[in-house]
Amino acid sequence: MPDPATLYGLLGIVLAGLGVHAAIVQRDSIRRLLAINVMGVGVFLVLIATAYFGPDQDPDPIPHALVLTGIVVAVAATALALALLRAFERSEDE
Amino acid sequence: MLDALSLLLIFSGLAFYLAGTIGVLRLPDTLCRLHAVTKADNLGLGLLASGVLLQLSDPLQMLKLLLIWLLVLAASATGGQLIARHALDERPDQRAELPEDAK
Amino acid sequence: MNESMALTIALPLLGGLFAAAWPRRCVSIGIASVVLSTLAVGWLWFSLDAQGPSDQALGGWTPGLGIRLHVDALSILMLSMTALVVLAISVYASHYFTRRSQAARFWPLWLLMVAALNGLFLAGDLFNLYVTLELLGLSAVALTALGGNRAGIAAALRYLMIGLLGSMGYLAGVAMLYAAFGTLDMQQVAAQTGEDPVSQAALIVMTTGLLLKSALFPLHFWLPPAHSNAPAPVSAALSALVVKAGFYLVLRLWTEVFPDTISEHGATLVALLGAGAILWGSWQALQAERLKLLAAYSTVAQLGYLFVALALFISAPPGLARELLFGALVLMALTHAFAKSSLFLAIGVILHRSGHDRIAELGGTAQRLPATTFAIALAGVALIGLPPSGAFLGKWRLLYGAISLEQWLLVVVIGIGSLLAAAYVFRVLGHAFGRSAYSLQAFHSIHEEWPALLLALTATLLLGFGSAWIWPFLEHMA
Amino acid sequence: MTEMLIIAVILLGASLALALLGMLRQRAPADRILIAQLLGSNGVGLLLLLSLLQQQSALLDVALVLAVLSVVVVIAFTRGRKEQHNA
Amino acid sequence: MTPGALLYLDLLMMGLMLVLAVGALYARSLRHAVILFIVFGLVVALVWARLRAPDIALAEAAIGSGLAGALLLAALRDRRRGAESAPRSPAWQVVAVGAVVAGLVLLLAWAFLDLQGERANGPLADTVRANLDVSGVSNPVTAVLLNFRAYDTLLELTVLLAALLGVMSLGPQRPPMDAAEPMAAGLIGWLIPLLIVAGSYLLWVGAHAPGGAFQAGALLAAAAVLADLGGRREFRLPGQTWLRLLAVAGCAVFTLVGLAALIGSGVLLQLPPDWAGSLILLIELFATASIASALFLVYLGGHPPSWNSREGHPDA
Repeated sequence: MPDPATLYGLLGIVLAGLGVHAAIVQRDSIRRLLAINVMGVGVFLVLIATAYFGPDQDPDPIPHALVLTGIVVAVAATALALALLRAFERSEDE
Repeated sequence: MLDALSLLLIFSGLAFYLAGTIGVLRLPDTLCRLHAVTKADNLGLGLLASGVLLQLSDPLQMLKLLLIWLLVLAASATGGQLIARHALDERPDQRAELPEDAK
Repeated sequence: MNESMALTIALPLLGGLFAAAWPRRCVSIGIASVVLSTLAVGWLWFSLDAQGPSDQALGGWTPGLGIRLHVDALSILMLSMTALVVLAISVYASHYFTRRSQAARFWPLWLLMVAALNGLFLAGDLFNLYVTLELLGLSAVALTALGGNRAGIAAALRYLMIGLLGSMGYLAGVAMLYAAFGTLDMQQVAAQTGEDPVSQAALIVMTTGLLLKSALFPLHFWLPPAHSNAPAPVSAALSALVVKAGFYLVLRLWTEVFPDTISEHGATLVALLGAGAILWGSWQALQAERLKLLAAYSTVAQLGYLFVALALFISAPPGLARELLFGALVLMALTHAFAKSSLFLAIGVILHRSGHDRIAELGGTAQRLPATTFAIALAGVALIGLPPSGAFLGKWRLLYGAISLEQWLLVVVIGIGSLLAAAYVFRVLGHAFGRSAYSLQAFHSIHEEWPALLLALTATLLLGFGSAWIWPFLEHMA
Repeated sequence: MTEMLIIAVILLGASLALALLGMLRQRAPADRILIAQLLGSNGVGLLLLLSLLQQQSALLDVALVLAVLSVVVVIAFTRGRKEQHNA
Repeated sequence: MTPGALLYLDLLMMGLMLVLAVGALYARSLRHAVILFIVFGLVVALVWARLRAPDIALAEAAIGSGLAGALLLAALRDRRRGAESAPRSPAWQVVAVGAVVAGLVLLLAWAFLDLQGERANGPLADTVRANLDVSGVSNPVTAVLLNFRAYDTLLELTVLLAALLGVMSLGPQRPPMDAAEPMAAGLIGWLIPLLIVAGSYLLWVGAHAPGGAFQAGALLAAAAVLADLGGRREFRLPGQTWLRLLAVAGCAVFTLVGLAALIGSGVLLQLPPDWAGSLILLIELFATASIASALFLVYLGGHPPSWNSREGHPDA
């Protein structure tokens, strides 16, 4: 029976790949941003999967802390990107 | 005995959840689906939560569980209304099928 | 020792916070914290000289559990380079952003960026590097967009997306390494990497991400618009320092974390890409119609030299050639930082005084702005790699290494690149010394012109003559 | 008990997945918004069962936050559309 | 018992994540893509809970799905109808990029599978547990975030601040919305206090159970965002200048505590074990306020209208 950590880790890698692909292929900025965020979730999933040792063992807290940091950084970057996009679209009107 | 009762509650909750899902899959238009989801899921969650409640010992956690249920109940009632209105804004043709006072 | 290491990061950080909280005083807060953090770097240099390379475990926790800062010859050289370039740009910027609202936007972000650079050069922990990379990237992007013009905002947006993609790639590698080795400390990871699949996969994704961030051809496409549309002081820092951060990380990873993983093929690939960067960047610089774009493409080419040197260094067998190549690499990186920041600041002066930076219409600049034109000429000497600049010695050693490794293709490319560089520099100077239709008065402004001139002098004279003393320092510390 | 809980969790997960996939076939935006509502109620149920199964009372907090946030998302959705109509 | 049977739940969740991710990335309509992304975030939160990571489940629901969703929806609202959308790349590019990325995915997957046999069984997890009683808190994730790897967390707060400074330098914020219709306003009216209570609870509980400054800050920010969605931006909030100062204060207090430790012990951020608990509480209090105000200001998307608006490029 496959280990859930392995399965989720592989899924994380696939999600990261999907994100990279869409980030390159899509031209719209919001779509690219979604892609980068999905890629981030993929990487986080790899980390959390490695921290998981089964249903009745405590997980490794360090990857959890790293992912928490990563989530905040990702939302900060998303906010900055959206503000840039808004400034860009506003400059179109002028 | 307690376990059995709690399982009974949990599984009857599940039945409502499943009924809601079938409703989502089979019902023809947005408003009906909305109805199915909110009603069935609220009952489902209520039963399931009481099943889980029987397994808890900490009163604080029980309170939390109650709060969660009330929250979902109230939220889905109002939220459902918001979505319904939204659906009507999207597709005014459905408005004609409503009874007069709901317009 | 410990104090100075922490202070080089904490002082600009605290300065940035104060500048953000107290916009009315942001210029004096900014200058004060830049000066103080330069002093901290100086202090760190002296204690390093006395004690040799050393570590600090932050919070007092053993590395692995906690985060380690690490300082050695390479990092202190990078820190000093950053401190001096930042000092010069800061003096320039204090007179560039004249409106209070502009200054209030510039200084906090600028100081946070300096803190990120210092943190990056001192980091000894793979995940901490990710956070500093993001801090550096986000503050650099925000600074790029400060000009408020449409092209600058578009360039900043693209710069941000590319940067995020790059750092996510890097983080994916870090995740793999943690999964395999259970630690994030660079030394502890380095002790376990080898030719196993995880090390190889991590090396590939981390390097690709960082190459994207450091704009190695053909991943450079985002750099020219960003560097040529930012305000002058920001352009100077982006070209001189921020792209170097990516290069520095590749250097650290290849030489220290993955010494047994990196293969001949990988090094060859990077050398070829570097060669492509030299040719393409120089050619585009020659074609450019605006000075800022020229400077930006010149950065693409100069990064090519750095990566060629790095690739040769990796594939060289231990011995004289290898040591020479490492020295070449460091010296070229330092010289480029000073020369390119000088060039961008000088272009900023021209833009400010004549309202445009079209190369074909530079006539009369030499009469009107003699000091600035002199700075451009000196920076040009360093970019071409003529004596007595630091780059001359760097390139000479690079050529020596390439010849002794029998990499004839690279020898030819380096030659062509230098000729192209000479062509684009003399094209600019030719126009600048040309006559103007109307009479002009010479203009001098200490604050505006001197930072560029001092940086250019550092690149050509100080690093040229001082390099004799950098080699033993590098060896002594290694 | 544990076996039955596992079966319950799987059934609830299946119900959630089926409903989500069913919603995805629908074109109307309101149906997509309904997904958030659905995740609120089904996700909360799933978290409650998981908290028993994994003996993690913290999952109750997660359930609470998920319940609140799914309402916030519904409000953000519906408010967003109104604005566009007025514009 | 058969924990292995949970595998079916895992497969369901994984399939769901894949479908939602593909939908969010490639849906025809941008609006659908954004909605699917938000739903994806909610499902991811469930997966974190399944993988015994409740701290992250909380953060994902609040930040990754909730606030990021609010940001994205606001960005969609800014776009005029039909202003979408740059064309997608030509088919050959889609395939070529797909092939390269598939290669990378296979490489990583191969490496990941290769290490599963000899996966390091969390050697650091034991070290964390061994040092937990001198860290000042008993929730291991909080201990890592605010003591063992506090430097990362300090820089992370700074990243958020840098993004905020960038956002504020880019132009004026969005105009406030019209007041919400009575029903929505009623809902918002009782959700806000609930969010505030839940946020405070998570901050308080974070020392010994999942929760902490980030989750608490995100919930408080969500309360402010809700007020804004209801058309009441200034709803009993301190003024925006104060909010900005609060956003700075989190980093500042953190840095100052770190520097005080440097003066006391010669090591940056070395918290004395006796004091660690209270110092962490102090840092967390300010960090919560800081995160909440930074996230809210970032959501508003610019500087307040009272500020001097755009000024020209000094180069020009």
